Amino acid sequence: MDFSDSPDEAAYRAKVRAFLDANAEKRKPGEVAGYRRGQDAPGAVDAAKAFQRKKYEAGFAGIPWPKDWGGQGGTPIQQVIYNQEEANYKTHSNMFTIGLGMLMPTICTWGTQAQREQFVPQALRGDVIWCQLFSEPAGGSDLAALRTRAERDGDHWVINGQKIWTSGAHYSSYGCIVTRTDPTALKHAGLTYFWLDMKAPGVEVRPIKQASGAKHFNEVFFTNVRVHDSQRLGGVGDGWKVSITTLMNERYAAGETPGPDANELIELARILHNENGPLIDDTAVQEKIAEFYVRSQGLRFTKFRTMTRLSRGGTPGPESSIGKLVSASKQQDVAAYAMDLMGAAGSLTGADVPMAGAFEEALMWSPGLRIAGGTDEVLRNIIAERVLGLPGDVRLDKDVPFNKVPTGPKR
Amino acid sequence: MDFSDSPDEAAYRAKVRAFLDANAEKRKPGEVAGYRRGQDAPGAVDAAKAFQRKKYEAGFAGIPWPKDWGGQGGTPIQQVIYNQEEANYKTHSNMFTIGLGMLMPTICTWGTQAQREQFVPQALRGDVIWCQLFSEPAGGSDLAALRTRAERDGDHWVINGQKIWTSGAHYSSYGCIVTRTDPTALKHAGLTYFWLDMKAPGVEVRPIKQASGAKHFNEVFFTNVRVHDSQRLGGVGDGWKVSITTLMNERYAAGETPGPDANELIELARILHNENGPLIDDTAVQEKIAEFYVRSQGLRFTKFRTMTRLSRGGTPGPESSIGKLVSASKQQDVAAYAMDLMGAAGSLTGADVPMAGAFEEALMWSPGLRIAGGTDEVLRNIIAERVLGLPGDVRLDKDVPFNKVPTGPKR
Amino acid sequence: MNFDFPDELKELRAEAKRFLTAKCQPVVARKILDHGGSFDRALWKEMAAMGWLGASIPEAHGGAGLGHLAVCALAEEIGYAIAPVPYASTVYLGAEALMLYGSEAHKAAYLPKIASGATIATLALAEQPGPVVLDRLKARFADGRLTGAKLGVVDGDSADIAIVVALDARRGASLCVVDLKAAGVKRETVQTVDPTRSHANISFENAKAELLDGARGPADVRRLIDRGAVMMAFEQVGGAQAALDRAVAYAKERYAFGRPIGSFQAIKHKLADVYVAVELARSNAYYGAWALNSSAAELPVAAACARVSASDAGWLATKENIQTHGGMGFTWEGDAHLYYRRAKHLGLALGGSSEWKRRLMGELKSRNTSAMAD
Amino acid sequence: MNFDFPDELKELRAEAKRFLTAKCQPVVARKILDHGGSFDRALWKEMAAMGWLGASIPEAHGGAGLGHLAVCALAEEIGYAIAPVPYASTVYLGAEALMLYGSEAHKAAYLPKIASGATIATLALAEQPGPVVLDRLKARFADGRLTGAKLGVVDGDSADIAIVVALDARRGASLCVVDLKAAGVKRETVQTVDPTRSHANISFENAKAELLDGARGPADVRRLIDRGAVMMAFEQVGGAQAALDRAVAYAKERYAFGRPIGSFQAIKHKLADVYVAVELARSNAYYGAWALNSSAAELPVAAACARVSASDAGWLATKENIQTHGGMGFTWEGDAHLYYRRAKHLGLALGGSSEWKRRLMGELKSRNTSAMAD
Repeated sequence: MDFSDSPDEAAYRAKVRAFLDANAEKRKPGEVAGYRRGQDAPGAVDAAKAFQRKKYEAGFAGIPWPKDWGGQGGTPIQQVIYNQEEANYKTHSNMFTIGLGMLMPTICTWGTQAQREQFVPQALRGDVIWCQLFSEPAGGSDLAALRTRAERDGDHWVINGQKIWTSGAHYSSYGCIVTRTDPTALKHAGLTYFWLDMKAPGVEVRPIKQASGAKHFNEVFFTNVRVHDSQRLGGVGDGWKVSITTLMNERYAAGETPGPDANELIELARILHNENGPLIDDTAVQEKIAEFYVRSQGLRFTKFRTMTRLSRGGTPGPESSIGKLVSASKQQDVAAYAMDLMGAAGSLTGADVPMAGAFEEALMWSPGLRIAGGTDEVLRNIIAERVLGLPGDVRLDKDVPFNKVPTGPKR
Repeated sequence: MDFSDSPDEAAYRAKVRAFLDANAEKRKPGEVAGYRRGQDAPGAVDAAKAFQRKKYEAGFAGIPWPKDWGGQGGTPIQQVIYNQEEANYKTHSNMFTIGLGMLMPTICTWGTQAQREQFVPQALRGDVIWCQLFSEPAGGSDLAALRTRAERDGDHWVINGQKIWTSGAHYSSYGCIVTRTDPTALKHAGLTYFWLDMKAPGVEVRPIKQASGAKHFNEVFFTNVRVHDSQRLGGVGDGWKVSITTLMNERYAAGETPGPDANELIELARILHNENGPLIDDTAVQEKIAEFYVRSQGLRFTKFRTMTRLSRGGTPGPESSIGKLVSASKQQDVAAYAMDLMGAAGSLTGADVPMAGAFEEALMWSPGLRIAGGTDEVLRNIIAERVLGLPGDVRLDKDVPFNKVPTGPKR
Repeated sequence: MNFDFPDELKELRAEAKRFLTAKCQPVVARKILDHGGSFDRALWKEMAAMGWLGASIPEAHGGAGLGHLAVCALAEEIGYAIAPVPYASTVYLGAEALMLYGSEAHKAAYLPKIASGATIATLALAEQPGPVVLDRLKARFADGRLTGAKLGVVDGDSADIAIVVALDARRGASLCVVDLKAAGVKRETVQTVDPTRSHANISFENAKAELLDGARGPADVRRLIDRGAVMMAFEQVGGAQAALDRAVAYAKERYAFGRPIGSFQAIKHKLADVYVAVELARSNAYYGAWALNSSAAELPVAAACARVSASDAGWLATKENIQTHGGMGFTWEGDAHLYYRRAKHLGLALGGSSEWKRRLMGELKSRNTSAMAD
Repeated sequence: MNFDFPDELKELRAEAKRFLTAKCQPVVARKILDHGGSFDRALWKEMAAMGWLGASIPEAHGGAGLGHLAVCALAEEIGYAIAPVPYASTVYLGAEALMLYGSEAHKAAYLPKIASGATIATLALAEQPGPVVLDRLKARFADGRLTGAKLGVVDGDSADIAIVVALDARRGASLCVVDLKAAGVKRETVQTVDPTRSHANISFENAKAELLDGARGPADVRRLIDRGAVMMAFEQVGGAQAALDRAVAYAKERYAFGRPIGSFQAIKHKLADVYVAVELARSNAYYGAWALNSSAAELPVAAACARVSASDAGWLATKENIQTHGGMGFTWEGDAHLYYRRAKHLGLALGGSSEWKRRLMGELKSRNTSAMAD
């Protein structure tokens, strides 16, 4: 039992570090990584694309993919090592997470050889960014409740409807969309999956301003958008199956969101004072920070256990839901507690406040972490059903045609 | 807004105190009241009966009941005042809670004039104790899933089956029982309610040893127990409706279970020391106790608000579930925390350990508090549905005959 | 036992709810969020006209003379409406300080103007992040002059006067009233997590100030804060109730998997827990109101319980309201974040929960055993 | 990255599970509960025969020489089986103390007998309720004699020898080994919340004792406790896992309202939370095992994280196992309370969570910033 890299892993890590040192800016000690911090800055997309090209050229794009997908034929653990190292640098590779992590594997699995050759290399090179058009206003946690229609018209399909929470739609060239092609079929049976050009006529992208004020997501409206039948991935009515391929790969793609944690609380508690001295010497503060620290360490070593499984050729299972479930609430609680310690002046925001305002920022982004990519409630269901094997809930939406499923007063 | 009694209430309280001082032993300062502490001691039942007789003679039995039920025609607030005061004395009036609090109101509501005259006065006088035969092994939170059969035989009914969690069955003279008279009817429709003599042939009472080691509850087995049709309360098939009368009155009857709380933690923290002095000066301990204290105060004043409503002629609603829901877990958490502070020696039990072992006792009884009389989960359902008006869960057991409701491998 | 508001104050609260339902939907707070402007002046004027600003001020000083319980009743509704007005600063703290400790001249000078809405007041306390330690404040009052700097003063940019906590050589922590338009006062608007309530950093350089002579040291300053905390607890409880009500309403009408999401125990039990927290907080606030109104010796304990309970309930209710709304809860357009921001602001404005828990235990541990066995 | 047990230890663990599933169902612990008898002697003998008692003891001293990771692997299964045997006292603490700090003579005298099951050892530490403050212990060692009294010593009634923590004039807190059958030793069996593990109060009146010379003060005593805590954390995790497995199994087969109770989110989300706690605890225990096995400088931090995490998981899993079982969970005949009792016992045996959290922060706050940014 040890933490150290095997000699091969160590050599790979050294190669990665050399590449990153040469091509990216390292985060300063004590500088807190934040949720998509800086991603909205002007030029960020171009810089991200340029950096992805360098990764591609240096052999760090598609690390564990088979060579005939255009990948490096490496191991999952190499990908993990790369990700660990890149996390110490200021990059915006998350713009490529959906395309490379989720959609290209789907295209490689369900698409034609021609599609694979058309899309995968340019995605790996960073020439284009992809987005995933799944969620809808009426959907939410109930992803399959989507209503965006695709109706056949000769060799084409005509898409009408609305998607929401589309990450990066505003800088994406292409997208993958699940549509309802038969509303009279059962909910999961009437769906069909396509790729499409985000610049096609009738596609309108509107940014969503989040509660934190940032705009990382979009609504995307479809008005008579025509896609050719050759853009279909999988059979008509197979959309749910194809979507599952995309979503299964989400587990590989999803990382923990960086943000302030127990170590930052310790730093904060060194700065703040009560009448007896620095708060770090106050046992009440110590006990609370210790609780966060223990939880963070538990997550860290749980990840090490998963990596070990990967490194032996295993795959991450639904138990990886632990990371997101625990860390999202932890970030919210850490942020709230830090502000509580700062007291009456704790609501101030901006670069002048302790830890450059990282806690206040986290207060506003963390509620989103508990929702995006599977709510706390959905993750607990996944753990209960897929890990513990507990029975599913009673379903009212399984055995009736989709257009007969109750939807309530609000659609 | 004030806490003080009105002049009438104050006069009543004075009368109550005078009665109690003359007839019961007051708890010493610092002595922690425990869950049914001392109820199992030899002679406790006789003493409880004798004390109930004194209450009756002094006019403190059935305080808010109408005079034609044999009550005092008093007010609910008088009953609350009486209960508050009696809580400071070592009595075992809880042996009468079910009979007087729940079953006599049911008999008065659904029984004949003759039954009322037969049973109510002797119950008020403390001559007899009643028990409630509702829960069954296959029932639990799903009370109406009971299977104990009553089959008609001329003017009689023949009862076969098993009840469980029957409080005080071993010292009760009579009981009220809900039985299934038609298993082919819907779950809630096939039930019928009777009173019966606990000494009747075929009734066998076996004590249940609880996890804490105490024996307050029983299993009761029925083998061809014959009850006359005149012992029926309500119509054949009305058993659920009659049970509701009993259960509605549980809200009046249910008090908070006494046990160690924040004040006892403060006392404990004065005794225990770390290297810096008494734990009461340790801010980590302070913060934790403060949290318990705030919760306890919240409960206390919530009860005052309910009392105010009572005192104005209102009735306690489902929101009184708050008290049991919060206090049961709080007792468990207080006990666990106290033992944590005592550290390596914290698992010792008995009269020699701090606070005479009250915390360790509470550790073992508190899990039962979270279950008996409505689990935490049932109480949250009640609050969500009856107070907040949220929709009920999907029901698979409502529209099918009882004998077709799925029961799984374990019955 | 009469642990409730008297009927006339229930009527006042019902009136306030009617008024605010009509005039102060969340869109009013959103206007400040999106367009700035410190506070909603129209609403403030109407509140003045209805006598809300002078609710606790005696009629002799231009107020409505309704007493502190009336302020509590109004505060709950103002909290429910997340009204973007300097009510807490002006009424719970500013007017309160003047009434408690001001000279007759101060009262005559300021209270009528506060009641009429002409003067906005606030309390300037914190100087740096962390718990406020009264006897280590750096602001100094001497010879009618104040020097120092205060951080994140609520309504500091719109207030006309501030009650400033500063050290006086003889008394220690004291209160003085300062005209914020006077020479030597500089203010800078600053951003906080709740942009619907404006804040400023204020510095005082030998600024003209008058001592509130009735406050004779830190205990009296604490008393002001305790009293303010009780009134603010009602505002917090109101906000928590609003967040709960919105979550419940959404859970009833939003469907997933063919059923209202409120039929799933994950949602209904969460909201039951929020309900419990709000009710416990309300009960503790009632106790605080009793102590405030009767000037009981229990005030420090009652205020701490009320504040801790209300801050916790506000946090729980508003964050779980976002969660219940799912993605929509996390949009700028949705109102859920307005409640969340406000709850956090109020939960910090008079100090965080950890400070108040310590203070509570400081009180409790000095009590003797027998007094506690109630 | 190889953050897992080596294959041969996984095999050992699987064997242990097979053995304990066959030989140590909860009825074995229940026998002690209902009939007393300190521990299950038959089981203990078999464990000795399989080499479990000497797993960490070198072959030169009669052990199996499997190392500490093997003890961790076995501990998890022993915890899962709530085995009523003095394994923790003898192996994690007794043998460990002798191996760490005993002279060659001590090792030769005691370790072979421990490995063979002939000698049961334990650690005697606490003297009164509350956190243990090493340099304020009252037990005194001088001139080969020990005087003092220890409270609630685990397995104190069945142990043959005790490692006693006592103050030595020169070294401060030290460790000495005492034959519990020697003159001047009195023991009294005492009751605890876990009657399936026996305890005794032990007093020493000028009893013969030998110093474990390798332990040169409180830091070395702490090191012993830290190492013991890591091994015990595995036992705690095993118990938590068992409680979770039992709750899950029951939730699948018990029906209410026409459905398995495990299909209700109130139950399934509760159990998901338990699963998460158990996994985090297991991961922290692994880190502890790494630090234990590699004698890393991180041991104090790793041990504290492992212990706090395991104690919390044990408490949560066992109390919610009772809750999931409903009424049946609260009967004497049901086994749920056995897990609850054991979890609480283990969570206290080496000090409560609050003590360990403080110790953790004591370590962390002395680190410098850069070292923490990993």
